[in-house]
Amino acid sequence: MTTKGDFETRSFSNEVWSRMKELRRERYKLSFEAQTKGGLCVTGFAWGYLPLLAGFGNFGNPSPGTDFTRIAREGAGSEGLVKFVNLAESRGLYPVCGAIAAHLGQVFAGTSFGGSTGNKIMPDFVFQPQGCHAQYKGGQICADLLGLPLLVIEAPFKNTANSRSYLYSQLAEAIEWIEKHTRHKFNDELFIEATRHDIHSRVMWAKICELMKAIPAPMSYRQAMSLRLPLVAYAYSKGTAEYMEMLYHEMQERVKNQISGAPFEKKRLAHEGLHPLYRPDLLRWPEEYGAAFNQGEFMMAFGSFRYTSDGHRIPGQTLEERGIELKSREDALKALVEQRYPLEEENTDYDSPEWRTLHFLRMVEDWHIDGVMVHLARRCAALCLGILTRIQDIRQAGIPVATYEASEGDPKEWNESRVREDFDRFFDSLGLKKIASLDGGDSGADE
Amino acid sequence: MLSAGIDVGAETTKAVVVDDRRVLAFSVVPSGWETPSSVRTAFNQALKEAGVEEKSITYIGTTGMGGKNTGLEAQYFTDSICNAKGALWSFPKARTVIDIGAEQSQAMTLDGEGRIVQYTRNDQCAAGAGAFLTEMASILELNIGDISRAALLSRNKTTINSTCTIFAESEVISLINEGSDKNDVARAVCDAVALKAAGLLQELKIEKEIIFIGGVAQNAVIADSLKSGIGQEIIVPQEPRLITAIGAARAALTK
Amino acid sequence: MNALDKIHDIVNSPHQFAQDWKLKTGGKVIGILCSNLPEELIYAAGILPVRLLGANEPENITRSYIFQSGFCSFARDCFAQALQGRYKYIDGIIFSQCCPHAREVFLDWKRHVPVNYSYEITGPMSLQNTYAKGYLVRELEEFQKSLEKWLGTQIDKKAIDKAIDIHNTNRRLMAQIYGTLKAENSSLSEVDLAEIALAGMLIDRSEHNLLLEEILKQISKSTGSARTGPRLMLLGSVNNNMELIRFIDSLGGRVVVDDYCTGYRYYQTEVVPEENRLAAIAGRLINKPPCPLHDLPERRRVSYYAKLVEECKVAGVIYTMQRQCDAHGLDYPAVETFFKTKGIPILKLELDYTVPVGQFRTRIEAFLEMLTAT
Amino acid sequence: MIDEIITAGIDIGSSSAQAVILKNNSILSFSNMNVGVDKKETAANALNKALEKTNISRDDIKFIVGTGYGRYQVSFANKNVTEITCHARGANYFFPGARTVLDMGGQDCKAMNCDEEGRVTAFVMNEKCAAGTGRSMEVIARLFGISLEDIGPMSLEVQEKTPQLGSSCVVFAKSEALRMIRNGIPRNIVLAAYCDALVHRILQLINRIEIKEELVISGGIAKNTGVVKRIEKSLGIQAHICFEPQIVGALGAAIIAKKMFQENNEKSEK
Repeated sequence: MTTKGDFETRSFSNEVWSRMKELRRERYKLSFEAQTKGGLCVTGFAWGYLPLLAGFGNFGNPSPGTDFTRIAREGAGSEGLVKFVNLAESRGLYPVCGAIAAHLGQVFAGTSFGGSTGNKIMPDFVFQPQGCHAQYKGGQICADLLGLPLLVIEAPFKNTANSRSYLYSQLAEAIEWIEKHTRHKFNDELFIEATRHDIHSRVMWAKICELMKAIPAPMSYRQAMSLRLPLVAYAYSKGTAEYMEMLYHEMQERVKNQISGAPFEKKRLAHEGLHPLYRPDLLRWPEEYGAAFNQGEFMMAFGSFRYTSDGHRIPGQTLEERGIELKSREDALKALVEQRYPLEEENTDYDSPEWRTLHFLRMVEDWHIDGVMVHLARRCAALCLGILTRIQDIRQAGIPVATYEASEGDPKEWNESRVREDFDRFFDSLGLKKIASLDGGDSGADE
Repeated sequence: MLSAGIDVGAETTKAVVVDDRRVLAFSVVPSGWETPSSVRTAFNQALKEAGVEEKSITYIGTTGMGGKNTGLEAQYFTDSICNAKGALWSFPKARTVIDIGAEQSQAMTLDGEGRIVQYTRNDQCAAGAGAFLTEMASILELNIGDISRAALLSRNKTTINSTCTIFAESEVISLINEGSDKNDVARAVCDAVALKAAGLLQELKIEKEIIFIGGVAQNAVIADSLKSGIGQEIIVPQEPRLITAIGAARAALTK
Repeated sequence: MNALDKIHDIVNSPHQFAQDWKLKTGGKVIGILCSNLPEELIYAAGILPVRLLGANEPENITRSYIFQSGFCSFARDCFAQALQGRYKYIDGIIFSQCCPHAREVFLDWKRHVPVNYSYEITGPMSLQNTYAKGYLVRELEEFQKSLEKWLGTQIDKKAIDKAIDIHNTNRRLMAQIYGTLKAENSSLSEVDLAEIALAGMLIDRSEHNLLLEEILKQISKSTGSARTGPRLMLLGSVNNNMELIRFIDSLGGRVVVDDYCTGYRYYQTEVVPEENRLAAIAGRLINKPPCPLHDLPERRRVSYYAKLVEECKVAGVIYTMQRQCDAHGLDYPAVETFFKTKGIPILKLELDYTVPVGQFRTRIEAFLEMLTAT
Repeated sequence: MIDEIITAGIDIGSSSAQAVILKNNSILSFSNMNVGVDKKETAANALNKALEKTNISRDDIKFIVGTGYGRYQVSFANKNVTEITCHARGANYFFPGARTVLDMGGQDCKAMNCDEEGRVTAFVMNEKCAAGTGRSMEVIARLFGISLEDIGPMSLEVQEKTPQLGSSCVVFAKSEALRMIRNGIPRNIVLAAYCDALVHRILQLINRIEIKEELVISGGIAKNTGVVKRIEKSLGIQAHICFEPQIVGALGAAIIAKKMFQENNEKSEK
């Protein structure tokens, strides 16, 4: 950015960045070394209930393909990523979810699990908690390809006593399943620890998101995507729990001192849906027009939120705050289950279009959002569900909303000029004028 | 004060010269692959028509997919803004605009000042866009202008199932081979486009007056079928292709 | 009017029977969005369950603003029927855990086409799960309570037993009907068969039973002319498009069996009576051949296919996939490998609202030419 | 068994039509022309043009098979067979070692495996949204005012990496090319980009069957050296191309016509 902004921007402290990178490295190393140190190595799509695995000590958790972040670094149209997607398609995986195709393509190619680096590892089994149905089946295909046993955990939509006991007994059974299939011993202490940290990290992220209500918002959406990384698959670690505390306090500082994530906030925008992971720079495009992405369902993802009866989103509470002490395996299991099915929300159908809309509108209110940009991900069945209905409601509520079309994982669906046009039109209609152009694309990530 | 607007579309480049009240002259030329030269040709033609000197033009606004590098000293505006401004200037009561060009279909609603309130556009598929119409016309061995004339002669209703241009093609061919009347097929093609456009409008909370612009709006049958599709009156300007260019001229002026 | 003609009429005016039934009985009609439902329970409550289907009309009739372009064409088509008011007669709608697109239809239906009763049974995803049955039974208990509350009456055990009996009989008869196609000279065409199967989802099962018995009587008497042409199995996404089967037939292929949830699979597996009626019903839902979404961690579909291939002497497989059906899209590689290793050729077709004749003709003809070594 | 059998194959594609007259196992003559307005008429013309070059009359032809996208328009054919089966058979005639055949028409692209007798053992056709890819070449050629044959050489001048085309519909091919030109990308690079994109899709397709040597490329696309060279490069296989790749389908049809004629006789003799 060349022009002087309305707000002072400042990078996050080195402590924060270096801690984040450390954790990322740590987790990455674990993926490749845990096994050699007698630990488990587990793969799969979606990252729920990992504390369970932590109960078996340090474990590696490489993603079936390379991580999404790696997909990000591959960049749009990059030979590599396109090659993988094509390979998956040539094996008959078409037309299916682009991200899953991108991941499985790498398993087909044998480049995942260190295949490309030479020191190939073979996970002990595929752990597939219920994400979207594509992840669910993707985990199965992955298990087929690698000839590994598959362990699935499902969590029905409804928040009911029945769902709770269903999930509870599955998790309890999963422990025995793993012991049986891997001959590794489960350690209740480690499990309890991990559960505490996991819940803590997620609650802290929710609190961090809440600080984004401040004007100016202390963090940019793009920064959030980077700073959140440890949460994605490492939330259960002590390190991450502490890191989240650290980040939270720095956020508070920034709010106090009016430090902004973006130089301007002429318009505060929400980004709906998972952005194209190979083009994270897109999250900064609004900055060229003096606007900034502030919130979005995906930004909140991995955080532990609760809903008030009138639809406002508030951070959940840590176990300490709730005065709960985990004494046994059962306590920890119960805590994990209640993360998924908060007791105070029992029998509320938060998945209904009505609630989804209300929650969204409340977010727009609470986070002072002026406009919404929606990514209609081609070939994504899950994230786009109900999105058009929601867009209707957002329009009806008189909030400017626009859409762009690409794919979260398949760069072949990326058409830069079209997407640019869609963004420009939107900014134009918001009365924004181009004031600068980003120096060197994605530098805002501060990575 | 005089201003000019130039809209560089996928198929054609349009230029208009306007003063504070009316359009003095316009021209439409095919978009070549050297935007500056086709822009130049269009611009010169319009100037000649208007009988004015280039230097007497105070402002130039450009828009459209090639509008960013026209080689002219001009300001660029996105087509949506131009559609809004152009429509409102030509029809002060305009509150909804639907624009179907060669490739892009977009719909928007406006407030009294011509600000865009709601906006939507077609997805990454040629179905329902002008390109679809062109392809179909060529299979029916009609030139694009005659397709509506043919459709008007249609007596029996038939439908095209696939809106994928390529497969609609083979469908049209088999329809013809099965002895369907060419005019009926032409009608079906028009209806398919209109239905797609209606779908687009249904995404918005539309208000009167509804202005139908873009190259496809020249097709009376589509306009008519769209009318019945949404059950509301729609207005088609005399020269629906020009509204965006006019908007560009106005946008430049009002800056 | 003979039974086959009746079947034909039912399929060609799918809404007629239910509407007449309502007038006649004054009973309630409920639309169901998946084949994995406790129909016995619904039936026992005196309700007529009808399967919600598309009409295979051009996609334009679906208002684009509710589902985006990448949306399952079947779900879209199905919902289009509601938007056009063709399902005005249904009193309620019931959904059970299946694909997210069908679920979205359920959610949007309630919103855009209000009905006075709706219920979602979040059945288990992985039917192989140790606790799946117990969980499902409890879900069914909740469902029964909700039904009874809505109707203001109790559903008694006798009624459930009767319903179970009618449905089991129905499944047995359907198995016999399908069985006749194993013969070279069955007087039933595959189109008849598909229509018979579809009709069962649109009318009262006890009446369906009567028709089936009559049809079985007829075909036991008459034998059709011996038919040549490769024996095909159809499988893939939900598909009620008779046009496809008629088309394949017109090109000289013979569909002898299918695995559609709108076809043979719908009639698979009988309820094994237990003291706890709901457990008995749940047992069937757990044990019937699964749809891809429910078929994990173990792949049980393929062993079921092996059985069908064996029984029906299948020479080739046509895998029809609704556009954007991730469930079947992601299962394709495994299924393809399975049939390839068995030396059975498989052809994958991307279905849309309508059968794109121009697009399919060459593919299917070439496939048949390959099977007949032209 | 009759000693001398004359049969014919007629291939009506979306843009070009061919006829081949076969005497026993040798090509008596063939014709290759553009498809006219009336496909029925085109079929007749193709056959007549082939007949002109011979001393035989229409009645000497015992059996005619129509093939190609417009096969149902060959009103006088005794039978219709898909281009997939015919191309495999025709390829086998020229190259008995052919096990993989690639044919790209105006609307669809097909890849097939075949056995030593040219019978198809597996085949794939392009996915929905990849339809018409072949035609994008014609679109671009027309846009640039060059012939399809020129595309190859021009595209092969290009060494550097070409810009990637969006996977959007072929209907947008023209404007996508224009976009590139407008961004100052030279023509030969645009052509190269289109060849790359086309090859890209062909490879995706061909990868879904077994790529067994020998590989034969037939149909109009075989005349585009820009595409052929790229395919050979990325597969690491030399492709066979016969002297007139466009007649392969019609030839296959003629061969099948002979087989069918013989089978019919055997039946009638019984």
